[in-house]
Amino acid sequence: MFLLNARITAMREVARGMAVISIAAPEIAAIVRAGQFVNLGWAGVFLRRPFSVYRADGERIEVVLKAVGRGTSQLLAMGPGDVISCLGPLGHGFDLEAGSRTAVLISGGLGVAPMPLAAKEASALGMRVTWVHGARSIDELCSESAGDEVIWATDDGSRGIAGTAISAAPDGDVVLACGPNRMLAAVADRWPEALVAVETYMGCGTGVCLGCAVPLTRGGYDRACKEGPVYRAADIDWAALPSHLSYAVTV
Amino acid sequence: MFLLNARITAMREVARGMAVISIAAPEIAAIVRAGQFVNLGWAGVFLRRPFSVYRADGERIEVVLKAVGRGTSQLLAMGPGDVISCLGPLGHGFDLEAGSRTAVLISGGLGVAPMPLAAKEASALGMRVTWVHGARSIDELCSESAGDEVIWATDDGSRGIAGTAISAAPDGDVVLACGPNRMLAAVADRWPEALVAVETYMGCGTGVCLGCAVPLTRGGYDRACKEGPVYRAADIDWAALPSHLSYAVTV
Amino acid sequence: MTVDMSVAVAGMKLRSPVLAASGAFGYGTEVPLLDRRALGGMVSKGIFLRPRTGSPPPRIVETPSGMLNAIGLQGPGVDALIRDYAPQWASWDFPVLVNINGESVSEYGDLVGRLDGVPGVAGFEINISCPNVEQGGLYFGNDPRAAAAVTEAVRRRTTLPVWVKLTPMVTDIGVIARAVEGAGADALCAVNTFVGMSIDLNAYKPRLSFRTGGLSGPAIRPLAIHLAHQAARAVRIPVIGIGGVTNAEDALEFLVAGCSAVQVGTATFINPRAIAEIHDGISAHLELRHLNSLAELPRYLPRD
Amino acid sequence: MTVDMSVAVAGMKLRSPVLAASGAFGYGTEVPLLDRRALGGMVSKGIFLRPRTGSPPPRIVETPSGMLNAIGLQGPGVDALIRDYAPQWASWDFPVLVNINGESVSEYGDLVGRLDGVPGVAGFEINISCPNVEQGGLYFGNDPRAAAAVTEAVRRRTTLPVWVKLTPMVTDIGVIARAVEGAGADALCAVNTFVGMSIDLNAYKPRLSFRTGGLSGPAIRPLAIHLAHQAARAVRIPVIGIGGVTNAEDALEFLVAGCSAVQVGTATFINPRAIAEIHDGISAHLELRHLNSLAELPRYLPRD
Ligand SMILES: Cc1cc2nc3c(=O)[nH]c(=O)nc-3n(C[C@H](O)[C@H](O)[C@H](O)COP(=O)(O)OP(=O)(O)OC[C@H]3O[C@@H](n4cnc5c(N)ncnc54)[C@H](O)[C@@H]3O)c2cc1C
Ligand SMILES: Cc1cc2nc3c(=O)[nH]c(=O)nc-3n(C[C@H](O)[C@H](O)[C@H](O)COP(=O)(O)OP(=O)(O)OC[C@H]3O[C@@H](n4cnc5c(N)ncnc54)[C@H](O)[C@@H]3O)c2cc1C
Ligand SMILES: Cc1cc2nc3c(=O)[nH]c(=O)nc-3n(C[C@H](O)[C@H](O)[C@H](O)COP(=O)(O)O)c2cc1C
Ligand SMILES: Cc1cc2nc3c(=O)[nH]c(=O)nc-3n(C[C@H](O)[C@H](O)[C@H](O)COP(=O)(O)O)c2cc1C
Ligand code: FES
Ligand code: FES
Repeated sequence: MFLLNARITAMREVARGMAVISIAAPEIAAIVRAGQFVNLGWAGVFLRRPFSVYRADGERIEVVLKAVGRGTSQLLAMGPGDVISCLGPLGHGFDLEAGSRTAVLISGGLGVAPMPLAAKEASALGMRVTWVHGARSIDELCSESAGDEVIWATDDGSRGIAGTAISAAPDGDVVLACGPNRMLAAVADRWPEALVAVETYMGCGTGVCLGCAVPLTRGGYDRACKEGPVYRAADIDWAALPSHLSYAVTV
Repeated sequence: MFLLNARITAMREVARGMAVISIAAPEIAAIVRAGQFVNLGWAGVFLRRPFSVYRADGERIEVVLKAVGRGTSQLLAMGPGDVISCLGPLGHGFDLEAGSRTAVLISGGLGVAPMPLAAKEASALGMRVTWVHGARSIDELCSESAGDEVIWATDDGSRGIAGTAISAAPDGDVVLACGPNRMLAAVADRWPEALVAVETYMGCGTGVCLGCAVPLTRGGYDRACKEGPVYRAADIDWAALPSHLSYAVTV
Repeated sequence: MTVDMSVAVAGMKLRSPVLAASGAFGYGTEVPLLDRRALGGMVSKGIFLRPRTGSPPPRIVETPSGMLNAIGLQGPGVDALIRDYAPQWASWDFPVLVNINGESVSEYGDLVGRLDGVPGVAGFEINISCPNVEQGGLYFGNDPRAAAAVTEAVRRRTTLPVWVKLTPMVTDIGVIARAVEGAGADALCAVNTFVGMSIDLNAYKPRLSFRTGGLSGPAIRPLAIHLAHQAARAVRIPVIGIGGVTNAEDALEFLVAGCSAVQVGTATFINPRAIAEIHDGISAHLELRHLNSLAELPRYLPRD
Repeated sequence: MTVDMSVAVAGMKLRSPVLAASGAFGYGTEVPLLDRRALGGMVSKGIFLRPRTGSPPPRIVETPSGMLNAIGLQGPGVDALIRDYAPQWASWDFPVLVNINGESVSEYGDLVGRLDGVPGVAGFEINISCPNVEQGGLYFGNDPRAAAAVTEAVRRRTTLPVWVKLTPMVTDIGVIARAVEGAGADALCAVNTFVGMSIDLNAYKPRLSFRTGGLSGPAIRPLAIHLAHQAARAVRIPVIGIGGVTNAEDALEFLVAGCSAVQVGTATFINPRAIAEIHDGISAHLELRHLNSLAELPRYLPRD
């Protein structure tokens, strides 16, 4: 885990109001795994804000976001040259094991966030990667993708299949999903073994505050920032997991 | 009184660490009088910060400052194009009456702040203006001046007379002074009729909170933001006025 | 559609649930840039029977998301208030309540007796919660018997609305709230400032000359919402929420938590247009939710 | 010159006055980037006799300069603590105190009885001030008799240091402080979080599932300094200041106000290096003032 004062190096729009920010954080870029996140801090917010790592190369990591509140608005108002505090990599990402032949990645809205790294890791393990991208409409669909096959699904049919990403998704040896907690609950119904990345409120991001409680089907709570944010879908007590978080509701 | 979202248009250094900021605030520039102040607010501070108006032309006002704390440091880190909230003009400035022949302006350190406007108003009333500039050393002496005669005084003798601005100052029909409260107390000893601009903590700047209490020789308190910040020197109970404020201690 | 923003607080009809808090508007005579249409009412700066000089400076310290003040209830006394301010209030189109202070139970009663019937005085906010005076103030606010005694003394002297302003510095605000309700208060105002201290690391002593001050501003908002909510759950009379309201969302939190109205103090120092913006923001929220009036706003006030 | 930063708190020698607060470091086993040399000691996350699941999410809300938490004292219970954590603590070069919780006076005593003598357990911080549990916690903290009873029950079971952590939610913290001192506490920790509430304007109900939470962070600092100062004035035993310490200046304010040491909680969530920076900043301050040791720092503690 590293704590860096990291410079924003670039910013690009990938959907209406959705942007990718590049951050110079070589130490983190070198070791981050798909599904892990960074906890970003800057003067305008009190608590840090967690963001999945979207891409990583030798020097930089990327995060993708939309303005859903005060913090994300402030972050989007920054630009190349601005410095933010970057803590990471954090959490337990997608555990992909060699041996599977096909991987299906399902993302709703901002749930694209961990997918480029996941596609890369799955490909490296020899899997054929199908990424199903869902959003409300074509404007809100992230324009970037990865993998061997890409399927689009929009609620209003403005691009790809009309319907949800779940209904549009084929089966696969491994299914990975990220998006609104409500969508993940539906993933859990169809693919109990799917690996899903959940959202919770976070205090510390490092496992010490117990703020990020994820209710488990076996009872009790896990820490999204430590045991998670990636879980086996069937392990989560979806009814007890708040589904109103912003990241979560922004399909 | 106006409340404006005002753009910073320029910034220049006038002594070591001392800068003048120009702000586009035409409504205020049009009516501000010498000794009045503006109360500036921006995202990084909770309360607004009061600053004397240094100069004013048709469109812009200027303030001069040094970094003495969090707020002033933030302000100095801003630049042209940044927008700040500007409330003013506030307070009761120097009441200059026609009929006096000579005006002596005495400033210590940042106490230069109200003087350019004061020099202009005194000149307009036909007075001969002598401005005595004091500071610890030549580096801290504001490089700008106004008036018919300028006298420099530094504690270490690195420019002008070695000694305080007070010891260097001639007598005049009217004496105006601004600087550390301790210096103003000395002014009051020599020229009880001098008009002096004092510093206090301020809550509102508009006369409603009673936070800016100035202890009076006749007992009780005035509001620096309303009856002041300019007072007849003999009217202030100097022993009861805090002399540790930052503006005040930065000679 | 225009939303009906009016609210009746114990019989006093207010055109807006947004009021000016005591100490943040002086006597209302020099409030800059105030958009009066938005103002439901004003509570004047705290007054004693006799003039008071207040505390020596420094009286103010900034703190994270808040400020400490120790003004010490500087004021001209009741005679000057009746002479200089009440006549102006009489011509205004919103009610002005006078914030009442005393060093003894009888002083509170006498002060209200003097002001009852004076044109311009629409009601009283009884301050039993000022942390910044040596005598009176907080002492009456943190003992249910003393709080009730003050309320009764005042109640006997007037038929105008009597609001009692509670201190947060108590173990159980519900106990004080019920005591004051039982003694005849028409409404409760929750809360006054919290006692705080800040240390000057050059002088190694408190920054404020009074040593301590009252904390106000957004820093205290979550605490104030909780206390106003607890007070509202404890009594049947209306509760007016106070503490750290800076925008419409903040005000709505108090209203949803069971308050009939809110008062705004410190926020107006920073944004002299705060009252109008809060008023308009509440109205916009109601409109967005297709609510025709403030009365239709859902409340969260379990009585268990 | 190196400054002597050590301090003895009721006989327990600490190498630094900067401690890790309960709930902000878990059991100390996964504290990221911690510079241990700066740490005077650690208080573990609050523990009950039996395992506890804690509160449902959401458990956290950000507020102006602070946060509300309602964790609900999730924890593995004393057996797991003795098995999994105490052995690790035994090898560390700073003392670990266990934050003790109970639903009854006897439970507090029993828990300390179980932990007394366990290698790695250097002392106890008795939590009579947690706002986030239905039973116990705050109930014991706001009644001087109950507070004394818990302290006595614990005192009888151990000769290790017993620190008692006070709640700010009381009318007079001095009364509780004296009661606890009389019952045998070695030191006081002031303060725990303040109860607060935040309302979700979409759902029109509290944001936290537990309805209320404890406010921590810089927002409460001026209040915490005042309360720690009041406690220090009321008793002869050491007081450890807690609440909103984020940097060396904040810590120094508590120390000047009469505290022997400070604990740091929330700030470490934002800056995992906070403890070391605070330690080094205090040392630099002392050096700048030509003070050779922390003991020479001037204090402001009038006993009137
Ligand atoms: C592991 C993880 C990975 C995430 N990855 C991404 C990502 O890649 N891209 C993205 O856009 N968003 C991501 N989020 C969500 C993102 O962290 C929140 O949207 C962001 O914190 C909102 O901040 P805000 O200041 O704009 O919102 P605020 O105005 O503070 O609040 C609005 C909403 O933001 C959420 N929120 C606020 N504070 C926190 C917090 N401390 N922790 C979690 N949620 C909070 C809540 O839902 C709240 O209702 C992720 C969250 C988690 C837990
Ligand atoms: C009428 C008036 C005119 C002023 N004109 C100028 C000027 O032209 N140029 C200039 O550099 N300074 C001026 N000052 C002083 C200036 O306002 C303070 O130096 C500034 O507020 C410090 O802010 P800070 O955030 O940097 O300091 P902080 O870090 O907040 O505190 C450091 C010190 O700043 C002072 N201070 C902080 N807040 C306030 C406040 N709300 N009101 C008053 N003082 C405060 C205190 O002395 C405090 O000890 C003036 C003050 C007054 C009252
Ligand atoms: C400078 C100042 C002066 C105050 N004076 C009084 C007063 O005279 N009487 C009173 O009851 N409350 C007084 N208060 C308390 C406010 O009315 C209000 O209860 C408190 O500030 C919390 O609200 P806020 O956070 O919106 O400011 C004062 C507050 C401030 C900041
Ligand atoms: C997430 C969280 C969990 C906490 N858990 C405990 C606890 O288990 N026992 C306890 O006595 N205090 C607990 N506290 C209170 C802190 O120890 C501390 O008293 C309080 O947070 C104020 O300090 P701070 O502002 O530095 O955080 C907790 C605080 C937070 C923020
Ligand atoms: S966010 Fe603190 S434990 Fe997960
Ligand atoms: S600063 Fe508020 S009255 Fe002067």
